[in-house]
Amino acid sequence: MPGEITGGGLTTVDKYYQDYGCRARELKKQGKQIIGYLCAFTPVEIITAAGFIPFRIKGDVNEPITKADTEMETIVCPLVRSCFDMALKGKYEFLDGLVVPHACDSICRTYDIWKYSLNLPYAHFINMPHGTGDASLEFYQEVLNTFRTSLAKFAGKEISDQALAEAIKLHNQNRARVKELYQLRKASPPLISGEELTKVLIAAMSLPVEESIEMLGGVIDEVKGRGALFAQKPARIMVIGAQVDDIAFIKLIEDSGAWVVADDLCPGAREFLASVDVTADPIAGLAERYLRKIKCGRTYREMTGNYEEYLEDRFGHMGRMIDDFGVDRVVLYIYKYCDPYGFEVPQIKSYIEAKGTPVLYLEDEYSMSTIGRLRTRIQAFLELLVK
Amino acid sequence: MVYVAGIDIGSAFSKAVVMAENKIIAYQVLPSGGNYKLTAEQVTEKTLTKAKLSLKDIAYTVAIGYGAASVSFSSETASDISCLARGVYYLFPNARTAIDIGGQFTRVLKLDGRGKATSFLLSEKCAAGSGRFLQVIARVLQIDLEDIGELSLKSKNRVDFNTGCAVFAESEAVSRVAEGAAKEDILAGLHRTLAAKIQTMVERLGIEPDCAVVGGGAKDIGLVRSIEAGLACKLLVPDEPQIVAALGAALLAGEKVAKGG
Amino acid sequence: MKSQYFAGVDIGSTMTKVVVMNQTTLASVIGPTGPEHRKLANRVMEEALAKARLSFDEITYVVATGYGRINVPFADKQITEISCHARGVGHLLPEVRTVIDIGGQDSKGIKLKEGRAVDFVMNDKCAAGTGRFLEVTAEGLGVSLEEMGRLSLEAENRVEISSICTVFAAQEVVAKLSEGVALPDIIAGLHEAIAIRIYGMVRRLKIEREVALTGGGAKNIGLVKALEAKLGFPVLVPPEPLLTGAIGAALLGKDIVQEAAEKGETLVRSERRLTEASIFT
Amino acid sequence: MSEEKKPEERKKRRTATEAAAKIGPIQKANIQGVAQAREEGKKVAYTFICCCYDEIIRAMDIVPMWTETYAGICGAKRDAQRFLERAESENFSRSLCTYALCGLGFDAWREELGEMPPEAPWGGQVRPDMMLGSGQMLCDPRNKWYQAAQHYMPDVPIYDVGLPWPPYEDDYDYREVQDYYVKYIVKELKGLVKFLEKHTGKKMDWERLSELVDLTDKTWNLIWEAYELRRAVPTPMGTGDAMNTMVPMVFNMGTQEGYDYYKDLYDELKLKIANKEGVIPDEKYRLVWGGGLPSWFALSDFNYFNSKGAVFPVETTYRMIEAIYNFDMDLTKITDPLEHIAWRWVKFWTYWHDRARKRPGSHPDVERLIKYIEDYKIDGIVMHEAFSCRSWHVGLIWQLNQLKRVYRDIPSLILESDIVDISSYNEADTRARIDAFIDTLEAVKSR
Ligand SMILES: Nc1ncnc2c1ncn2[C@@H]1O[C@H](COP(=O)(O)OP(=O)(O)O)[C@@H](O)[C@H]1O
Ligand SMILES: Nc1ncnc2c1ncn2[C@@H]1O[C@H](COP(=O)(O)OP(=O)(O)O)[C@@H](O)[C@H]1O
Ligand code: SF4
Ligand code: SF4
Ligand code: SF4
Repeated sequence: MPGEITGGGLTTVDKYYQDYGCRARELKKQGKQIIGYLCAFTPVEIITAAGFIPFRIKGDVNEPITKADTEMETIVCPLVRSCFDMALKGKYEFLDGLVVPHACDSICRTYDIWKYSLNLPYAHFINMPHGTGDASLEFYQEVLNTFRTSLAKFAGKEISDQALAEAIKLHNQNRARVKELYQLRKASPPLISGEELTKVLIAAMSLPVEESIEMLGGVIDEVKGRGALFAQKPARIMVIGAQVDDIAFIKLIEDSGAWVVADDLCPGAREFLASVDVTADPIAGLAERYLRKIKCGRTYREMTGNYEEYLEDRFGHMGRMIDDFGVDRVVLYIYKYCDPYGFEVPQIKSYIEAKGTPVLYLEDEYSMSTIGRLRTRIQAFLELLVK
Repeated sequence: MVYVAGIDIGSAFSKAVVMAENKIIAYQVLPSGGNYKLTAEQVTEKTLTKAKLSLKDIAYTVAIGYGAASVSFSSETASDISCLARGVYYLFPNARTAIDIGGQFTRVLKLDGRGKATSFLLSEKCAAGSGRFLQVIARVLQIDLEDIGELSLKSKNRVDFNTGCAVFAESEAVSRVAEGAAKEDILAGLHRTLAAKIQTMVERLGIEPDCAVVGGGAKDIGLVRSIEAGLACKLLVPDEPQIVAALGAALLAGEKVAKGG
Repeated sequence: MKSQYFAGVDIGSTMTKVVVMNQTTLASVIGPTGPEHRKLANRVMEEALAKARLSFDEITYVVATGYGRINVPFADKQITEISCHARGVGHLLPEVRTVIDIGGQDSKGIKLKEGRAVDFVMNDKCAAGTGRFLEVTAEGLGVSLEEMGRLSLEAENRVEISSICTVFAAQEVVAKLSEGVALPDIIAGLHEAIAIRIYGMVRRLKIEREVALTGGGAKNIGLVKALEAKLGFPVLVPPEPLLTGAIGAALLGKDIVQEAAEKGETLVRSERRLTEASIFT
Repeated sequence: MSEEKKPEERKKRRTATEAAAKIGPIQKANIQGVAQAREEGKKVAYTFICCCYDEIIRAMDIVPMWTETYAGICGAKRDAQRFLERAESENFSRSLCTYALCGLGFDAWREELGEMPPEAPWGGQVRPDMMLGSGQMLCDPRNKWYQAAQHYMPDVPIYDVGLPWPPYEDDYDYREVQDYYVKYIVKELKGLVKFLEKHTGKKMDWERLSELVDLTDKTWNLIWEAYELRRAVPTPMGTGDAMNTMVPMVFNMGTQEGYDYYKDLYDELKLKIANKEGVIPDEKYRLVWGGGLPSWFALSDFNYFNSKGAVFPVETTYRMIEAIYNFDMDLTKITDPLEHIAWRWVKFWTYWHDRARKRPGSHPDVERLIKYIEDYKIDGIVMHEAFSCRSWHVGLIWQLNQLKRVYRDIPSLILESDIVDISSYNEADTRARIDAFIDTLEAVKSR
């Protein structure tokens, strides 16, 4: 009985997914303070260590963007626009603060709009550098310390090294659970569907880390317990892209006769598979993870060696995942106006194709209205001749 | 008496208004058809006949609209926006916001309370955001443009469109009907799509009461209600919303004459 | 073994096409998908069967494709237009490496290898750049679709169409006509406008020769010429470009049956009963 | 494969100043000089404007190939479409920066042919020996573009300089963080020097660098003084011209020619003011170009504004300088050239912070607008939203909203098009908007 599993299994996930933010709303009523954030580059450990609950702001593909367009240009990543739209429409009225990292132009250029329009008690921009060299790392540590000081001021108390170490431990534990869940995708057919997994990860973004750990544990137990539930499908898909915060697209692929078994997405592998090293100064471990370990188009990786080696350094993790998870086709799914990924399309595509895996590149707009259009493309892609 | 005229050769309809001493003497609306020059002559002639005047009685004529340049007999051409502002002010002096739903664009204006626009926005160059969308759908549903508003109000079960393109929406509407959807439900879906676009424009400019809605699209009560629901405010609709810009042009002509132009 | 028959049903946004084949095409029917006909794919099928003098029970496998493929209750399988056009062209014109299909509601480019699709691009968002663009503007000009191609070849001084939107372009050309611009010059401008859009899209595929044009757009010689000018070389057009998808569908059905036979699998088939189809779920 | 035929060149636009008219030839020489220099064995680098490295590359005799300009020139010549389409067919989204797309399309084509694409404007964009990108808050294409270009030129190395600046925040002052920003930038610039030394086999002449840094300081001050002259009524120079006169400011910094150019401009403006010679004799409306890069193919829209009695004495776009002596620190005391460059950078980007802090709810960008409105006696604001560049074009609506909240309502117009992609532009439509805006200006003025 799923309902009886402590910490809740997929039923709980469903609840948190369907009514995104319902738990935060409850916690707020109990006097907790919630800090909203955008993007996987927000060092949530610092927020947790300060005694706040980090809450990832999500858009809504079902809701046409209206209010946001009155304050923000439409030449911005539609996901960011949708997130802002939901915030303006009062979906996240429980937030006490907002933290925005320097991720991409769409996020960076709209920070002021967010800050002034939502007018929350706290707002902070984490000016993360682009490079990954030693100078950049050092600078980034300073930037993190500025954030730490600023947030401590808002909290009215120091954020001690010990509290940080504690938070890091928790978030690592959370990531370890996600990794365990990913293992269940390796089976053929997978033990957990792409749709389910996406839901789990989205639900997790809305919870305090302790509760997320518990929920993930429940899901793992349930999935393991139910055993091989799914039928074989002819294709195993990996989705690569920036952000997917809704199941619609994943479901579309799975409804078209394939399993989604791997990803390089946010939330997803990109966000969860790297953990923070335990270092004497916890900030050092954090800086290392966010700047160097997470591989994302927003970060500029310096070239060492020749071009092939460089591509391997940038995209090798995708190639390895394709092998490890038995992926036979890749969908490259990118929103219009996304600069970090938009510029990488030819390189990612040719890198993966060179490995013998076909790639479907889709540019999308973050709206349910495009689903019908995408369906034909995905079906045709699945029908393509594979050597 | 000094007679002046305002002529608005729109993308969809042509309108002419003749005024004297700040009062409307006669007006006429005709579909624009293909030949703007000819339409301009026809609409003017019809109006003049109504007013029992001839062209030489008109002291000053201001032409505006898509085909303004085709009005060979005009004294000058002017900007649509400023004429709209004048026209709205004449009818509703208290209006501070005006929405004009025309055949090619939707325009939203901010008004200063003295007959001038202080800022404005125009819709994109896609028919799915303009009044033309209404015509397209009315035609395929074989309903008179005049009737779509009333009919859409009867909708109980709105049908939302799968496409954002006015052309594809046309075929979608047809198939929906073939599959048994009620025409009023399709119209209601159409109105929702258009109203959402218009609403965003209005909010972007910042709405201030009173808000008037003019242009041919304002004749569509279903659309007007849909916009009202979205904006949560009541809209002022003139008796003859389509001639407002032409009326403004005539007012401008009047000003010119008064200045001795 | 008794002879096997395959049917391909292509329910396009504009035209419904059906072919019945064994080794060769036995019968084909092209009918409008027009509003009242949309759900009548079964009628077109009936007509094709009658032509081929076959009963529905005798058809081994039915594949549906096209915009309305999803809801053809009597099909055994649904396959996208992309695979079907590729298969059809691979059969009809084996030397082709790139297909440009211009249909009523979408246009697409397909890359072929060994007679099958390996890559594709597609536009179905905005009517500009699809066959519908020409339909709408032709209607505005009062010219039949069939005449458009021929007329455009008479152009001496092609005009530029500035509106991208199909609806406004239709209006623009009417105005141009009334200004006295010659009809062929306008039509050539329309063909140029759509060719630019289609060429730009298909180029993403790294066009390789030979190139085939399929779909209704290929029936328009003006459009063919405009695209050839962009490509810089001549294209191939199947004898009846409208049928390409339906032929491909029938052939894919045949492939499926053959493969199943080789593997010794039994195929699941729908009940052989002709019922109405619908476009929307 | 046949390509779109080259459109005819448009006839020359009328400028108000001699200085602006001189820019065409200067720019042409800039671009054609690259090919020449390359033949002479000099090293060519792809470069971005506003990346702090002007003096450094000049001191190292690196020849800059300004890639944004090249795209801008293709745009101005109305010959960018074929390169944009090329990039699109390479699977780059049309929603990305069209400078980058134009450049990438050009590179892809040039590398495929092994020579310049047919009839490339002004001889073409020369294949570089290296590419100098940048990580900063200005835009992502600054590091993604060159990385993407390696797809076509895998052998060309990149150096990416980290150049952040302190954001404007409520919870701390930039002075609390500026030291570590400067420290970082200095390290990044040192890395750049090392990189250049490695790839040129030459050593940096630090003395020469110091001289060029001084020269740049002097040039900044001179430009500021020359531009401030435009406050005069009637204004002697408008934004249309400034879109030309900005060329040395962004492409020829750290050169004597750059300095001399502004000396001439200064003198010319002085003279015009003495003669009461304005862009137009009878100014009805003074406008600020309040944001956005211009549509390079439609600069004549500025002349259209002029024909309606409107002038632009000032713009925020391409005013990439402030008077050094107005900074809150004495820069002359910083003698290390790299440190000097770093401080100048940080001070430039934080220049308006203090003013903003004094007005609750304000923001540096808004403060700059307010100051210009007051100093230049401005009646209205015109902005341009270019769809493909988020950097300069997101936040315009918000700035206007904010301006209204903290200052006052002032007529504004946002034009929508692009910097390079002409298919987004419709002249009749744009001019109709301008007409209507002029009407609103009149309405407000006559109140
Ligand atoms: N009676 C009516 N009911 C509903 N809509 C109408 C009616 N008459 C005109 N319209 C709408 O108004 C539009 C034309 O408005 P109009 O202001 O005349 O535009 P334009 O000036 O561009 O010709 C048409 O596209 C149509 O959608
Ligand atoms: N005889 C013809 N001459 C020119 N164009 C034609 C002709 N017949 C059809 N077309 C064009 O073909 C399109 C329909 O093509 P088709 O491939 O059947 O599309 P779909 O599969 O979407 O129905 C129409 O939009 C029209 O432009
Ligand atoms: S999807 Fe791209 S543009 Fe959007 S937030 Fe993510 S990185 Fe930025
Ligand atoms: S989407 Fe449809 S209505 Fe919009 S521009 Fe394209 S053809 Fe016109
Ligand atoms: S600032 Fe804008 S136009 Fe310039 S390179 Fe960056 S994105 Fe492109």
